[in-house]
Amino acid sequence: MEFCLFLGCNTPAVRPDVERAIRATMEELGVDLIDTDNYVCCPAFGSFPSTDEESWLATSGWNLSLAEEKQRDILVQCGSCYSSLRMGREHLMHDKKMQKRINELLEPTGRSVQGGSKIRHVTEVLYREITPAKIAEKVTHSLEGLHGIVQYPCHTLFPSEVVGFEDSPREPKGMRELVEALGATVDSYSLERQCCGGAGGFMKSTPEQAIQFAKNKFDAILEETKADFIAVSCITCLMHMENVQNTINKQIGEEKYKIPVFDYNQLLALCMGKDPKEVSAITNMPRDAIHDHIAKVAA
Amino acid sequence: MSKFTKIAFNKGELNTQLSQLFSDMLENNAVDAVLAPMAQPKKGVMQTLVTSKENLASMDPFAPVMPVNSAKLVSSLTSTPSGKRIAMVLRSCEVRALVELVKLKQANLEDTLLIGMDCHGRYENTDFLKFQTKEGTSEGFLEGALNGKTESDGFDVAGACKICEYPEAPNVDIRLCTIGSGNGTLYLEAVTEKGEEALTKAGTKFADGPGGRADAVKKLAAARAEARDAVFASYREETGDFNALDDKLSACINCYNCRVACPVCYCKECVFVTDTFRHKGEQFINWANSKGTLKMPTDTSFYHLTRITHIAAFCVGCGQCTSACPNDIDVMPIFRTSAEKVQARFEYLAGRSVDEPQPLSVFDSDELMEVTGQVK
Amino acid sequence: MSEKKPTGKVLVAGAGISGIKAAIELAETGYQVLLTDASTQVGGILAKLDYQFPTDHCGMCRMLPMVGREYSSEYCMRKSLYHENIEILPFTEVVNIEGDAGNYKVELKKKARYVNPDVCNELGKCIEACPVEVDDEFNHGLTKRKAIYKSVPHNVPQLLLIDKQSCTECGECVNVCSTNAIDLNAQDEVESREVHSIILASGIKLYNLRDFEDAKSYAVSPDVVSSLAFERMLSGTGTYEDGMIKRPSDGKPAKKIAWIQCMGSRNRRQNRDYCSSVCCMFALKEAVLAKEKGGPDVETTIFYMDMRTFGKNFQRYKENAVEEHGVKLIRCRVQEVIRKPDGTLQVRYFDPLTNEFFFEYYDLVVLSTGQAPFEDHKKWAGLIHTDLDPAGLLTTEPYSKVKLAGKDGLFMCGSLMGLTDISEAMSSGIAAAGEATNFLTSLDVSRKFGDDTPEPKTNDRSAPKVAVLVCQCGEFAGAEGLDTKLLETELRKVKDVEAVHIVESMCSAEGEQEALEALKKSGCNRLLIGACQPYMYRRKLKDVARKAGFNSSLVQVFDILGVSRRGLHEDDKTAWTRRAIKEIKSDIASMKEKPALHVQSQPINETALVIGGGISGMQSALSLANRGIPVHLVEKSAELGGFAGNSIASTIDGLAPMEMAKDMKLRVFEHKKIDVHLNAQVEQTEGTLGSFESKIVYNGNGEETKPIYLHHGATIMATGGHEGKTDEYGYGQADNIMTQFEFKQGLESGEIDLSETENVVMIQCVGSREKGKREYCSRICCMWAMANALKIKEKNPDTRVFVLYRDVMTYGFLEQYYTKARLAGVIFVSYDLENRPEVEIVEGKPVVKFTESVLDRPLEVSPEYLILSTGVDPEPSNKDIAETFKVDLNRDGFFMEADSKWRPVEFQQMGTFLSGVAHSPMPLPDVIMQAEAAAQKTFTYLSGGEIQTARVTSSVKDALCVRCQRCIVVCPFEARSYNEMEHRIDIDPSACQGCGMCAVACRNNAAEVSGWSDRQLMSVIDEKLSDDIELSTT
Amino acid sequence: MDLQTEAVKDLWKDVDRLGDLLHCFNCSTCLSGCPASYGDPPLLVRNLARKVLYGLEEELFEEDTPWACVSCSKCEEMCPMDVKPFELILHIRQWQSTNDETRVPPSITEIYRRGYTQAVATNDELRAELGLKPLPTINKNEEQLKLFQEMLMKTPVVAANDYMFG
Amino acid sequence: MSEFEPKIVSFFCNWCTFTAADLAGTSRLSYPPNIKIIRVMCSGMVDPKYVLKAFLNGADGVLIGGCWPGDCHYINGNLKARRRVALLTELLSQYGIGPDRLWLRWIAASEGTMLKEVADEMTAKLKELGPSPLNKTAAKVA
Repeated sequence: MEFCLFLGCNTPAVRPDVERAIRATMEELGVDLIDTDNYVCCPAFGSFPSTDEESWLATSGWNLSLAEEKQRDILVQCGSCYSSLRMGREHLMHDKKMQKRINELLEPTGRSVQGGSKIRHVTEVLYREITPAKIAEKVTHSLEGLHGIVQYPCHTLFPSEVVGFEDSPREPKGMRELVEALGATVDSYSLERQCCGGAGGFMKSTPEQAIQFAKNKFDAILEETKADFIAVSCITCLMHMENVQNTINKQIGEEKYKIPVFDYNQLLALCMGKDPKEVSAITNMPRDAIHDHIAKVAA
Repeated sequence: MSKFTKIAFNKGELNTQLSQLFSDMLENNAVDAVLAPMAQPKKGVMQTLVTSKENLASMDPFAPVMPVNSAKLVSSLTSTPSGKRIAMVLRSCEVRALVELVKLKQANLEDTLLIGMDCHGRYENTDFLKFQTKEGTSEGFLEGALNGKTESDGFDVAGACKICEYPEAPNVDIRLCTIGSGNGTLYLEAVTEKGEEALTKAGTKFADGPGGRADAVKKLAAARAEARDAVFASYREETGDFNALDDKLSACINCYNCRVACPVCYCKECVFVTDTFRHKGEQFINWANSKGTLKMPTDTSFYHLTRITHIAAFCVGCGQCTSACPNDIDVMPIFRTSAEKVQARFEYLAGRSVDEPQPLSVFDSDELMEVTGQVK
Repeated sequence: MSEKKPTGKVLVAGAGISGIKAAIELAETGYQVLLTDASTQVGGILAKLDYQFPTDHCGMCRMLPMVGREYSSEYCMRKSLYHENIEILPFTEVVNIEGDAGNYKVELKKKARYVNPDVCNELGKCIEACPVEVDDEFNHGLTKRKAIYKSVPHNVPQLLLIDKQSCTECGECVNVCSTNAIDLNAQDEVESREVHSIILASGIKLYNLRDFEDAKSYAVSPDVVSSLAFERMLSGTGTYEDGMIKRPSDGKPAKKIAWIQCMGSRNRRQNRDYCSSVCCMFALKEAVLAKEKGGPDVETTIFYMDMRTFGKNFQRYKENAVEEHGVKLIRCRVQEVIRKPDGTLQVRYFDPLTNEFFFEYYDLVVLSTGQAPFEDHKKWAGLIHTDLDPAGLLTTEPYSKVKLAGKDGLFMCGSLMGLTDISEAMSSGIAAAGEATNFLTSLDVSRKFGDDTPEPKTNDRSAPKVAVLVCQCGEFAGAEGLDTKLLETELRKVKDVEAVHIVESMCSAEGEQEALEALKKSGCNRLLIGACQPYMYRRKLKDVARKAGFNSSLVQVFDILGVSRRGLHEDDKTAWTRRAIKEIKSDIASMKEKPALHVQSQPINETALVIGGGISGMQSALSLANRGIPVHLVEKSAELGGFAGNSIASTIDGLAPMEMAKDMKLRVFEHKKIDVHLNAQVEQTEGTLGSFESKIVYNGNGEETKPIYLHHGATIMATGGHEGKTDEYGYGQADNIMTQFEFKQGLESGEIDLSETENVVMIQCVGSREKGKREYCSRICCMWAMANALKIKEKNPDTRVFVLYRDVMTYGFLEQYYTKARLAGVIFVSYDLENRPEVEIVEGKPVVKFTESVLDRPLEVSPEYLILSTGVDPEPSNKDIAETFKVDLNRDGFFMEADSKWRPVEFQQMGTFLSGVAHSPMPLPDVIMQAEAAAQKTFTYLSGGEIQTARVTSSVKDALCVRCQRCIVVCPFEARSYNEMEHRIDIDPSACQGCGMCAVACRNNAAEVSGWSDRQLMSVIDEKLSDDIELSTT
Repeated sequence: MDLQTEAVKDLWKDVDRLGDLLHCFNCSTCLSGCPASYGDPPLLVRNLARKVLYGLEEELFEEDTPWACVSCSKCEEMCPMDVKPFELILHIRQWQSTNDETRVPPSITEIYRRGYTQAVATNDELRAELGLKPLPTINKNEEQLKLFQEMLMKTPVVAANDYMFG
Repeated sequence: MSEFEPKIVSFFCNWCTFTAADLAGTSRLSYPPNIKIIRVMCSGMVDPKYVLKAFLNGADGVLIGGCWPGDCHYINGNLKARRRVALLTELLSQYGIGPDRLWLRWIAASEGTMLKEVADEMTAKLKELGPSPLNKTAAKVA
């Protein structure tokens, strides 16, 4: 299995430890990752997709053409990148006129978009291609004894007939099974499938409500689960769910919300015995308890 | 509307005055015939149908006797209409029974002029003959009754009359009012337009009614109701158990006289005398077998209980059933007590109104929920 | 003559209520029916519904025949069905159809049950023994069942089966079965049959909530249930025996319940751009029942989009639900149902009244699931070798809902046409039977009436001599059987019992012969036969008895298994035998008192009278006349066609009523069997089914013609209706304010030119669905609005069209036109009665002010045309006709059918029928369907030349009767009347259903129901009580 | 308000090029699961669709709520009429950006300049610490970046606001 | 003497309650043998005579089973039955045969369970009440 790795911007710029984790785990799982040289912004929905169709699709097309050149599907971790690239590709595939126009624009690069490369989310590859069973075999450092909850990336659920690799978007199971494969107990709670609220302009336009929105979710987690950690699979979820806990704590003046948040690949890497200093180094929410637990269980 | 006219009469002239009135009605074509209690040539007073004014002389409506509840007679006269208008002098229980018969399509009020007389009760038929023998007169009886005394030596009005809470007849066109009229006076009350028209035709001038009549009627009714309640209470006390009923009916010989006398038992032939109850010998033996003994004639309680289910809603309490019993079983309270309960349950009152549907011919899906106690 | 012709035979595929109805109608008409169902039982979805809309009651049995009812089952329909002319094959699928019109060869696959019903004694020991427990699909998983089970709890016979999917083949059931009824290796069997015609009545599947992604929290909370599952919660045989509605998750009472509408319907995303028609009323009914069952503190809320109360009396039902029962309606389609930790279900919705978000918490959420028709249509299309229409549905002939296009002899009915309510299912079943009858009439086939074998002469005055015949087929042999020796000895002791005979097996030819011999020898005149499953074999047993010389009415067949075991808890041979003896003895007691009853045949005048010459009337007339029934068609105006036939050139679904009517008129006038009476009215009528006399008066153009008297056997009221009038919204004050119809006319004639038109406003429900006005939905106005709006957009796409509506009533597949209209840019704005549009006339032109419901702000439009949907009014002449025929009108002035669900095209008064808009406003295809149905009912009664009454009917003993007429008042079937001339009570034996109300009302048995006399009943009471002594001593 | 004077009749044609929004029957499904609908003012996609349909150009021009969308696509998942509400939001944003330069998101200038909105590949030291090689990003490849910029310059909004990209 | 076993004459409507009794039977729901079932076409067909007859001939209780209001095959026979039972109750109560001994119950065809419950309940109630006053007499005589 070989993919063009599309890292987007936040991962390499802010959380390269996640990138490190992905590279480490994929290697272990026998997935080869090729760097997508000269890739650009996916583009984020707040950018070209909000100005005009042509610049959006030109940018998408740019990225797609790079992968097509290498005849590989694109592997993404960031939910927004996944969604934007996917939609861009679909628009191009459905709108032949637009595809023609974008290929005109791409002409100077010598590349083009024909639809040869598909957009794959890392969760999908882990769940559908690798499978939780295979992952469980690779675990050397189990999460046994820990309770976790999962945050599904909205972009991998909706619209289900386009993206859906889950049997039912009402009852997604992928993330849950993947985390369970690591030995942890996954708790359910009522707002499990609610968006983290971190993407787009919600936080920017009405921060107060956006924080309250997130707070409801965390309150439900605290009340309804014994979560020691949160597993996500989208860089926005990761950053937002960490940040917003600190923001709320600041607002209420106590350290009430402090559940560490991990990208799934980080957890997986830890369970494969990778060094936390490499794959789980950057955070503003202490993760020591989890790191220690893993070390203890392994010992 | 109620209009009154007064008839003052000298002693012995009440019946003459009344004969005159009806004679005027006939003469002026207010009616074509008169049905009224009339003295019979030798003895007794019976309802008599008269079509010519000459034959009205023996009229005696206030005679304290009711050989038969006239509702049945009216039924015969009107169920297939004669086309003639008939004035009918009736007691309250007769009118009320008649109302039920109308609803049962056994009588027709279209051509009738109903004249209800204030009722002070009636003697049993045999007592009345004694009363007549002793030269008792209607006027004399009336006078006594108005003073609260109805008994003659050794006998009084029938038990049913003592507890009859309807001294005044409802649903009539004209009333012959004695209660609250004072001695020697009789008021005629035109209750309906039909009544007023008839009286007018007969040349009557209307004037003030008797003052205090309403109160007097009320008082009398209340007193009788009180008596009724006492009778009911003691009857219920006596018969809380089935054995008591059995005992009461022990002398019943299945003569069915009670039902023949009953004005609202309107069947041509009682079901108990039809094939339905013609049992085979084998059956009697079986019953005797299973019960140990079998009192015969059989089906006596069955008959009376069935009769209650048939007439409880219509019973007007005239007491003819008791009067008719050859074995002196006082059956009236059996029927009246049940009738009271049944009629109360269905918010129905026998004889109250021609327009009120009888309890077992209407029904509603949202009623009597307590019977099953079930909600969907 | 006709004996040599084969009897017409029809396959009805699907034994839901429409299939059953079609089957019964055909059977009553004299055709043989093969009734199959893929499921294990008959009754379809109705088997699950204890409470049926709109009366919230069950009344399924009211669809059984009224006349000749003895040829059919006379017991609860949920038990099962029996009819002499119907062969029922449950658990059978149609797998192949070959051949052509009138000559079809079908292959039927009888699915293996693994339990042989002929041998099974239904004791259910196998069920107890079975270790496998799985969700019971009958109760939607709310209860459990075993791998060997009874698929429907109340079916009789029970017909056990094994669900091979969950069966572990452990063999426990085989071990405990004493009759060797179980064969785990049983195979499906395919059998081939030949039929003349086929009616598809398979219904359709319902949307499976698990299959689709917008299924709310169905997948995650057991307290989110489908509407059918909720129905099982309400049921007496359902999940909660105490009748309380509980949360499946924890069994706590459900005090707050929400319904979410349109699950799986009105969903373009899932390729379901249709409405499922029945869910709105279904939800209302469920909400009302929840209130009634759970008490006033139960809160019920329905989240809906349009409350589609389009059927007869639906609107009133809705108002009652809201006003009397406090059912809350919120116009909002909610998305999220979130299960909170305590189990409550959180619903967030946007309240359209306040324009605010709310959270509400419910104990139970019911998802109103709609239809999923495509798979079924595809399957049938494959089998009958036809193409589906672009929408994926079977195509029907123009104007017909039941005739499959281009396929002679193939029809459909019921929910295969799109989900139908009970009334429509009935109409369609009858209509399909009617079309099939039409078709069969054109073939060289015959019909079979009642019994061919003559009744043996019986002298029922001779002393009763009773024979008892008991079949002890296989199942009695085992330890569970009866002690036949004891039975025989005890019965021989009973007086008048002259013969007791135990037969090895009545089912076998030898057994039959043995029984015949024994009976012939017995010299008895009354007979009791005990056998298993008498529901299935009664006919055969009675035939044997008749051959042996017994009068049918003096033969009684009883369920020996049932009577011996009914309610007994011990598995004790002696107890069973004693119970059987006791029951048989009381039957003997009744039998001894029973007179021989005879079927009377009443001659029938086979002429039909049809009142109303609109499309409905003409359709009924033609349909009857084509089958040889002479028809008088009476029309009060000077021409045929009615409102639709004379005024409506086209409809939205591409029909052309005027053109069709033109053709129909021609055919009517030319038909030898039809007498048309124009300018004519029925002034007076008298008689009963089979012999009416009606006085017809003419009032044409001042020329008074002499009245004539017509003799006819039945009457169809097809009086139709017309567009309603209004003085609201400035109608009459400006030229450009007009009704939908007027606008349509204007468009069609070209008088209206839209090229310069900027704005058009339509107001729906003018004077409709409103107290004190038209208190009903007229059903067609929304379609007219769609049609006109689309026309406007077609002629001038720049014209802005606003449709102000209360609820868009594009039910069923009509929804596509609503979608089309929106797609064309028509703007739909909802309003409610508290906030209705206002129209001001400014300089002779209307200005419409209304509230934009979504944005919640006032808007103003000055349209070039203001179009009002004024609904449909009933014909005013209905009132006189109702009086003349002594039938009832409902509060709205439409005729009142005998039963709003089960007898939609008949009146209570036998021999009178109704169809079309006389019933209620409805679209043309429905009118035609009803007209066909009414014709079929009429045909069934009239075409036999005579009517055979039931044996059990009431009578009057004239000599005892006092004519109090109480029996007339209490008769629910208007079978009794007072004959003024003869001064007696008359009975219409065809109308009499033998219920015995008259007999009870009559004090002295002047009225009596033969076969149910007091003597019989009282003997039985005696018998039931006397036997006890014996029982208590043991 | 008076529609005849205040509304642009065919605004929807400008805004929603797919025409899907015409399918909307105002059922509100799009609202109840939307994160941004919790905002103040809430993002009400249904109402936006209505404004587009009525042609309330001025109001729509002033609408900020489309920019609060979190792009989770749940509305799209739920809409029974396949109106594609998320696409509608993007279309409204595009329409606003096209017709009002102040709406143009500044992030696009960053993408134009360096390919990303974030400073990708400026943290080689940190990466090395984690055992990661430098990333071959476009900002390190002038030739490709130029081609990218030239391409963007041919697209309408960038071209119309070329001063921003100088 | 063995425990008193009340005799309950039960008139069950053919369409609903009789079917329910059948269902109870086939569902293996046993109910007391004290219930002596007499099938009638409709609860509205039960003449008051039958009830009286039953009591007079030794029944300790009478149970009439009909369709729920609205479900009656004959439209409203059950409503008529209800009025008659009300009447009979008024009459019989006077003689010691109270409403506990004459029951009318709506039991739909599918309500086999309810049939069993009613039968159990009535049997238990009558055991508690003891023999009908009419049977006491009979016992005395015998």
